[in-house]
Amino acid sequence: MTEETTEENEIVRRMKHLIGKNVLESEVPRPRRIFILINKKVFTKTVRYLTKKMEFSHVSTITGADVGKEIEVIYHLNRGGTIELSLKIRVEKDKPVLPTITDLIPGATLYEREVHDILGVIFEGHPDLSPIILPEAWPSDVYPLRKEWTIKKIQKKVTKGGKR
Amino acid sequence: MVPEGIVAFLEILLFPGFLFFIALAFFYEWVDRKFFAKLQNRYGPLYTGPSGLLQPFADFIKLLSKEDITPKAADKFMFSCAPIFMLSFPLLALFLVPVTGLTAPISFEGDLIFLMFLFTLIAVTIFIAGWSSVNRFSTVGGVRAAFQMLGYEIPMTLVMVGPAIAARTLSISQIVGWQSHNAAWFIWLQPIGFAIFVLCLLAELEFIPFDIPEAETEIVAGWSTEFSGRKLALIRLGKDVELVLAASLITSLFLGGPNSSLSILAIGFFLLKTTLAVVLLTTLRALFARFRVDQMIGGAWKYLLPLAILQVILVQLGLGR
Amino acid sequence: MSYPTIRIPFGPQHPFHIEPEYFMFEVDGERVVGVKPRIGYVHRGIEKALEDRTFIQNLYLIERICGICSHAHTTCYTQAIEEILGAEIPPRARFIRTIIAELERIHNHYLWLGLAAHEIGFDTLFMYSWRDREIVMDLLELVSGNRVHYAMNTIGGVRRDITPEIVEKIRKGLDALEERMRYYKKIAMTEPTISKRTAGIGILKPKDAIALCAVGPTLRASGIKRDVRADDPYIAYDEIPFNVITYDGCDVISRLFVRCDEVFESVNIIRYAMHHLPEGKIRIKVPKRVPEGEAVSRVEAPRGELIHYAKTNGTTKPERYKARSPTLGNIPSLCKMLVGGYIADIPIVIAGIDPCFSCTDRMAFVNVNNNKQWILSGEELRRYAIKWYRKE
Amino acid sequence: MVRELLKHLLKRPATLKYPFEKKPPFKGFRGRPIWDMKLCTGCELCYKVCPSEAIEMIGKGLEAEFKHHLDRCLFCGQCEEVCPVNAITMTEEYELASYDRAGMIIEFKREEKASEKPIPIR
Repeated sequence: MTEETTEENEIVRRMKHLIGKNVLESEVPRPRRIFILINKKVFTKTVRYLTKKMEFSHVSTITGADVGKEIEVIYHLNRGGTIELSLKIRVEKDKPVLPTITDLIPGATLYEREVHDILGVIFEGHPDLSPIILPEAWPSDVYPLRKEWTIKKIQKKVTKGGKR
Repeated sequence: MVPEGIVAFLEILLFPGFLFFIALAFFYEWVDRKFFAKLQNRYGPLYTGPSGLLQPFADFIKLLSKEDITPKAADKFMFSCAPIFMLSFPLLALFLVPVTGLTAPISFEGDLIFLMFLFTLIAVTIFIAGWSSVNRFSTVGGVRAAFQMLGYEIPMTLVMVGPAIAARTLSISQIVGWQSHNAAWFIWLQPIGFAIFVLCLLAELEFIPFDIPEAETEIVAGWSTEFSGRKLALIRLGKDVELVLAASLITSLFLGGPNSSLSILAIGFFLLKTTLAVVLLTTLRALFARFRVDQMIGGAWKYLLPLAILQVILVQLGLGR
Repeated sequence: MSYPTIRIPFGPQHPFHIEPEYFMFEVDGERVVGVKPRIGYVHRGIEKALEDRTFIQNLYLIERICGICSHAHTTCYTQAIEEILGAEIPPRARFIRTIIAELERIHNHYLWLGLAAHEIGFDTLFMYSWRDREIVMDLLELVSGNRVHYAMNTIGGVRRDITPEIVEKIRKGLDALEERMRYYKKIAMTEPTISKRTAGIGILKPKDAIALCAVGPTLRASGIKRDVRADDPYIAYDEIPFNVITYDGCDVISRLFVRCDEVFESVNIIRYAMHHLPEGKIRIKVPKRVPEGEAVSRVEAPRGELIHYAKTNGTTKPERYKARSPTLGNIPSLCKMLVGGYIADIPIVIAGIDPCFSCTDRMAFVNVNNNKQWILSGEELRRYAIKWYRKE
Repeated sequence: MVRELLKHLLKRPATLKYPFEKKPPFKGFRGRPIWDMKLCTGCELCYKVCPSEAIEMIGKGLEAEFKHHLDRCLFCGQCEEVCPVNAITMTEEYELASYDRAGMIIEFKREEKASEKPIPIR
């Protein structure tokens, strides 16, 4: 990647300036796309900075992915419809807790509930983390998108739990 | 010589009695559906009978054979009575309308008032039907029906008074007789009244701009949500009879009624004019989007009522008689 | 003084919308004072299923996320995979994708117009617009071989070419479609019952629209000029001139006008694309295995911004695939619009965002087919019914 | 609007009387796929690529026979595209509904000129 002074690289530079070593990985694969992996410690500070100072006010979605021992939560933030910044945070599988961003961006409510449903990430401070896409009777410890829950295992568990 | 009692009995049962009106109700439902479909570039009922003529009847039979469910929470007595009232009130009202000649089977001075009373009773029945089913949609539908009645009832009554004042009688048969005698129809004499009357009938029939109490996309089927099987069949038939009633009222009050004392010719005129009235109602149904209940009542009180009063005043001043 | 409110459920089965979705409304008389949505009734577990299939197989699964914006979903998917592969698709393929995408937009907006008309009880307009929608469906069948699931996209290009005869037919169809939409827009502007039911209803202020992350025509009807086609051009949109339509009425009728005008824009885009259709191949060969990588792909589906995230691990199957459809993005703003309105306005306001709940629900996976206890056959259902009635 | 309504009074309805009038599908319509067993080399590509496991393969290589599960088929045409010897073609048949899932399995056999069991329609 050539270090041109594009807008995207400028954003990455400012981020590095803000949180220094806490930017673990950064990549600009093509115009209008940024991937940044940051440390969990500085998450709230970074999101506040991005939304308030850099106009990343639109959250396109929140993705959760299982990456082995950790869960990667990706916030796809958008600025003015153009630049899509994917902010990644890794949390431990045993204790997946993150602060909510609904106080900064109210539109993230449903996305956080979705990630909570499928991966069991708990968003602290979220007003209502009740199931949104899974049924009410879904067993509380089954998180379908975690890799250890294969389709077969889910079937077995859910049938046992949800006998008619 | 057949005894007079039997003739009267047959007149009530067959012609122009229950059977005739019910057959006519099915026919007009077909006319309504077919014409509505035609306006929308569709076929409409097609397979039952010649070009679907028997479709309404087939629907009726099908509904009769379906399971009849009464909700546990419903007020059982009122819930069962409502469909019967829904059919019997308009059927009764039809006897006040002249069909075979210049006089109706039942005719007395003041039957216009009785007819207005029956109209109100139909609306009250709808409210009771909605209320007694104890379903949220039904309740909302019933309340809307009652609301809507507040909107259209008074203008409708006022414009029905217009012809009565002009003909100096409160009997429908005599109003028809007056038009026949003077060779003048009230549609030409009182056009404002006619327009208001048609609009109010649309509301009474729950046709599209005013199908608020049973708005399908909003409250499922409104007040009739919980009815099924035989009860729904009766309600649907009741609505069809109401359509006949509306068409024949337009005919007798504004289109001169069966304009002949010869009975065959009179029936022909009656059928022709009522069919035209149904077609008019259907065209209007195809022309609009549904109003909201507050818009409907607001419009009725803001525009229809003053215009209706204006029409009555005009008649009193001598215009339109 | 406070009156007791009643709760009116809308759904999961309700005639206002064909798809099962549940909204619990807190109602005070005819006024809505609260709303709580519950989605997930058509949850098919597509995201988990995607991890279990090859990239080619996924193409057809992705297509089935939604019946209406099937092309938008596959475009988004193929784009993401091609980005990871580093494959550049031929220009002719890009133009063909654009043509199909815009035909799909026209189809969607016609469909929406009919539904919206039905919600406000205007059945005649509903019938007319769905009749005219048949024109564009025929065109799509002509081009792709199917009316709904076009299956035009494949990784590395498109599967079918557009021949000159087809171009001629599309041109004819477009003329008819444009004329009809002009007529419908005129009706919407002049017919008093339509404006009575849609103007000033379902207000979404620009400030709220941004805060609640609204997308697509809903956002553009609040006067915010944001369109992925212009802001983040993909396929051939950087070579085709077009306008982004905005209205600032913030209400349902503005959403209607936005969609009407977008149809005209789409017609112009297709005409331009067909006129400038480059020669050449329509697809390139791509390897089966996709190298490790990740990509975010965005597409302006007819209903709004569509975003897919793909993560691959060097095998023939994706590691993680995430799809977010426009409707999910619009639900928070929908709840905002509904509160304070009338019951009678609920259907048209919900229809106003053009919801597609099939797109919205698509995640974890329970294979219903292999799991006998989860489905009841017709015979079992009958027995169950008889048992239930005996108890009564 | 009134004029538009009245115009339709004289027009022919746009709808078709479906079971009696049919609209022919366009050229290139993706209907029910058929296998030409004379050409088939049994390379398993169609079986492997099928997204919905609608193709069942019995035997291997040149002896392979197919069962096509019509009830699972998506009509995506990927098998037609992937076949190296063009043994699969998508026909224009589209009325494929049946009351019975068992009746929706179509077998393609090797001998007797690829005898094909007719599908029970209606």
